This record gives sequence, structure tokens and C-alpha cells, in this order.
Amino acid sequence: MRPVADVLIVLALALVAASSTAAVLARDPVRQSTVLALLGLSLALLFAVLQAPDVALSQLAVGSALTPLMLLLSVRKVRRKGKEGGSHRNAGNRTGSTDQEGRR
Amino acid sequence: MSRRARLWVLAVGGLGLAVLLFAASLELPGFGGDWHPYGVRAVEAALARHTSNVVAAVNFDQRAFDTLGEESILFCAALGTVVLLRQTSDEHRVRPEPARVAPPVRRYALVALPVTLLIGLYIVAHGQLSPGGGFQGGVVVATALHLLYIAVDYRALERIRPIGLYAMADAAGEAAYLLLGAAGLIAGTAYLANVLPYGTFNTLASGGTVPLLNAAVGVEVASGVVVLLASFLDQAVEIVDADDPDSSGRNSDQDNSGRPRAPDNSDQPPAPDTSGRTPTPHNPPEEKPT
Amino acid sequence: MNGWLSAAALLLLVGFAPTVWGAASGPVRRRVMAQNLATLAGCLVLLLLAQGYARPSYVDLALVLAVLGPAGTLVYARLLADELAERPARDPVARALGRAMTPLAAVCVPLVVLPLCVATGPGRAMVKLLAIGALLIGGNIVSTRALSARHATGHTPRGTGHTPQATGPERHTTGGQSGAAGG
Amino acid sequence: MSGAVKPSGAAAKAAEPAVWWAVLTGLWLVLVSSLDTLEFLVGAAAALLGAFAARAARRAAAGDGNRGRPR
Repeated sequence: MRPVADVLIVLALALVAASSTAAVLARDPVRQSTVLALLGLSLALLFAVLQAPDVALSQLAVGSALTPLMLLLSVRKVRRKGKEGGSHRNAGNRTGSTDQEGRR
Repeated sequence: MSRRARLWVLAVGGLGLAVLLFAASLELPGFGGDWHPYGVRAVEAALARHTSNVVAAVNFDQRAFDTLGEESILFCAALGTVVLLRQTSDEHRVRPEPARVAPPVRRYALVALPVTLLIGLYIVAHGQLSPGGGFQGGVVVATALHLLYIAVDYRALERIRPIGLYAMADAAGEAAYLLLGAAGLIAGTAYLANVLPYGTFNTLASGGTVPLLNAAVGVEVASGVVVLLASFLDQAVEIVDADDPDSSGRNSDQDNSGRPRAPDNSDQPPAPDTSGRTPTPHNPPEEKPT
Repeated sequence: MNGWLSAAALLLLVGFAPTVWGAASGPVRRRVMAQNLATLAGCLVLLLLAQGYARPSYVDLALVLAVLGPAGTLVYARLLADELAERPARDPVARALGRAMTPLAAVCVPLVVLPLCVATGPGRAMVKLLAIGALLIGGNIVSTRALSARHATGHTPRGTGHTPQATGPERHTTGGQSGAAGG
Repeated sequence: MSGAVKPSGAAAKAAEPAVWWAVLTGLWLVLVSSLDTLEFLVGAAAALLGAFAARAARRAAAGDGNRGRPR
């Protein structure tokens, strides 16, 4: 059992190293968010093979749905803000606007 | 202080830390070994108090005061988020549009929501027996509720999420933890001491105060996360700048139907939607934040 | 005991490790599908670990992941609808994953869960394993569907002046709506 | 399962949470490792919460808010 358990630890550790490096290298928050989900999952697996199921459970609970949700909501707000600011600078007439009572 | 002096201070501090860490690491027990001075004592104490999950015993019994601090961190984080992301006077709310979600996904969410909720409650209730506890289970419960946003739409979530109640539950969970700690003082021992009978080992009633503290943390975390996400969701879905009239297009949730949305306010004429047409900053009336 | 852990290591290597690469490169569509596959593989690895370490309580990890993993994928399907729709499945990996995901879940989950059930023996623990398996398959089918449904009906702009009448689940054609509510 | 029950009479109204309660209690009893009375009571209470959450969620998803606002 011992060698297999060690192999598992090494494997999980390598996965954490790989996914965290990828998370650092990803610059776009949207793309980073999927890598972060994988990083969370790898960390949970690492904690599980290190016999720390409580920590693994925390990581799973927070990392699998909550973190992506908060991250993507923030991205959406920031993008919207940028878009609004941009459209404002361009005198506000966006081309694709399909308002029912045509603006201006 | 000059830049050079600051760097020196940093270097000395870093060097000291490195030396201490190295010295400490020499005394560490071997990796993966069976014996650890702290671990052995913690397990002994946990078993003496009939708590089969030793981690729960450490978190909610032996070092319950630490957990009080951690719980308060989340409480303060939720509080700070609510304050920072509140609706300011130059912002107004738009009504989120109904989402278009494939019917199987919607059906799945309606089935998965109670199941996830139950699993969350199970994790909270069995913190003293198996991996889990108030924090993990509370997060699962909060995620369960948000399935309604993820797979239905935001208005559906808002219908089952009276945010005031959750804010109150958040505070009540925090208060329950504090008061349970005070029970130790009343019983004549220390704050957060385990004063209840320990119960039968490996049953739901074991561990003395551990399950109760778990429940308090569960309530606090679940409602804290709901409140936290509510501020994020409001900002991402409902709240727009008042000086930008173009709240009609793609900013909301989904479904770019291009219909200018009437603000959520009743004294605003909804039909012709003159609300934000002219870009004056204070056109919409003051609305209550959250 | 050894065999379960070996199987977990193997699954970690061939099932989970490639998803890290998939989630870290390529278009958003591929990344989200890799995340979906990773929750499936991770959940099965956790089940195998629980059996391999002879710790029945570790099964709770898999239980939580079985419900939260699909929820995570649905988060992406919901909030990245623009990104998922704008690249119409040009990526071969994403297309292959989208097609293979449901059969993969339907084959791999029983392949792992049924031996575990045999090893556990009849009882409530076995029913728990079966419930986890059912949640896992149902969740994966639905989340895969959500990803492809987004692609099909993501952003057809509706007629102007459409009043929001959200009474009842909106019926729109996404093709072949086989009810796949898990459990 | 959801959406199948149209709340017409009192019995129909009670049927949906009852079914959910039974299912969720069964799930709880499957999840736990050892059974005793307290376990069953806690499970039943949690399942009750889940049952009402299920109904509230279905109504919130189906209705536009005027029908059965579960506040």
C-alpha cells in the first residue's frame, strides 16, 4: 500500500503544481477561472490523499461552484462597466442597439 | 526611511525568518509518520470527549476560540461586501430579464436544489462524526439556493431569498456561537469550554458542544455566503449607473431582447420609459440600497 | 486494498491530468468542457480513494463533488454564454468532448461504482454509492446538455418590445429534450 | 417530478412537500452511517426544510411572483 499511496501523493502534488502554474500564467480572468476550478479540484485531491478530508471538503465546497460564480459575476460587472463607459465616450449610440422606440 | 534602509530592514527580517524556519524544520517529525507530538495529544483529547472526528474536536472544542475568530472573519467580510457593494445614489436598479435556460437544465436544478440542500445539512449535522462541519455544509447549502439563479433566473432566486432574513440569520449564527461560548462561563469554567455531556461515541449526540457550535457556524456561513453573493449578484445583474441611460442592451442577465427595462421603482413611469433617456445623473429617484 | 489505490492513481493520470491541460489552453468552450470532465474524473477518484484507504466517511467528498461539480459547470454555462456561443464548436477537442461526455459518464461511472458496490456488500452504504453514481451521471448529462444548448440557442435576439412573460418554463426548441433530471 | 403537481386542493398542496419529504428522509437515512432515533428526527427535520425549499423553488421558477410567494 505504501508505494501506491506515495505515488498518489506525488501525482496529486504534480497536478497541483501544473494547474497552479497554469493559473498564474493565464492572464484573462475568464480563462483563468476554469484553471482555478481545476486547481481547486487538484488541491482537494491532494488533501484527500494526504488524509485531510475536512480540508478537502472545504476546498471542494468553496472551489467548485462558489469561486467561479463570484469571479464571473465580478468579471461581468467590470465588463459591463467598461462597455458602458466606452459607449458613453462614443456619444452613446451603440450600433447594435435594438431599442423599441429608436433612440435619437 | 530611505529606500536603501527599507531594503535592509526587509533583508534582515527575511533572513531571520529563513533561519528560524530552517531551525524549526529540523525538528519536524518525518513526513507521513505515525507519531506527531501534537497529533497524538489532539487525538487523545478528542477521544476523551467522545468526538470521533478529531479535526472537529480541534476546531470546535480544543481551539474553539480560533474558530470564533475565523467565523468573525467571514462575518466581517460579508458585512464589508454589503457596505462596499451597496447601491449608491448615482446608481439605480433595473429589473432583470427572465433567463432562457433549456428545460432539462431547469428541471435538473429544481430536483438538485433540495437534494443539495439536504446534503449540506447532512454535512453540517455530522461535523463531529465525519469530514465536514458547519463551514463546508453551510457553503453547500448556500450553493444549493443559488442553483435557482444558475439554472432558472435571478428573479426566481430573489423570490426565495428575502435578504433581510438571511442577514439576520447571519448575525444570529454569530451570536449563537458567542453565547454558546458564554455557557462555559456560566457553568463556571472557561469561555467556549465543552460543558455539555459528551454523549455516546460515534452518534449524532456525541461531542458535547461540538454539534451545536457546528450548527451555529452552519447557519452563519450559509446565510453569510447568501448575503455575500447577493451583493455580487445585485451589482452584476440589477444595478446600473444612473448616468448611463443605455441599460437596455446587453448588460443584464441574458436574453438581449433590447427592451429598455423599467426600474424597479413604482413611482417611476414604467411604460414610456423616460427614466434614463436623458443622461442626467440624478434622474432616477433615490432608491433604498438593498 | 492496493488495487483500489492503483485504480485511483491510474484514473488520476489518464482521466484527470489531461483535463488540466484542456482547461488551461484553447477556447473557452474546451476549457469548460474540460472542467466538466474533471469533476467526473475527480469524483470517481475520490470514491476509489475512500475504498482504497478503507475510510467510508471519505465518500462524503465524492457526494459533495457529485452535486457541486455540475453546479460549477452550470455556472460557466450561464455566465459565459457569450463566450460559449461566439465560437461555434470549431475546436476539435471541444467537439469531441461534447459528443463523448455523456457516453463517457454513462460508461465510466458504473465501471467504478459497481465494483465498489460489490466490495461494500449490500446495505445502506451500497445504496449511498449508487445514489452518488446516479447524481453524478444525471448531473453530467445535464451540464453537458447545458453547454451544448447554450451553443444552440444562446443568443437569438427576441423581437423588440417583448414583455417579460415568464409564466411557466419557456419552451423553445433545443432539439431532443430528453428529460435527464438526475437521480 | 417537479411541475407535475398543480396546487388545486388542499390535498394536492400537501402532496408535493409530502413526497419530497419522504424522498429526502430516505436519502438522509441512506447517507448516515449509523441509525438511531435522534438521527431519524434530525433527518426528518432537515428533509422537511428541503421539501419546503423544493416547493418554494418550483413556485419561484414557475410563477411570476403573484402565486404563492413563499416569503
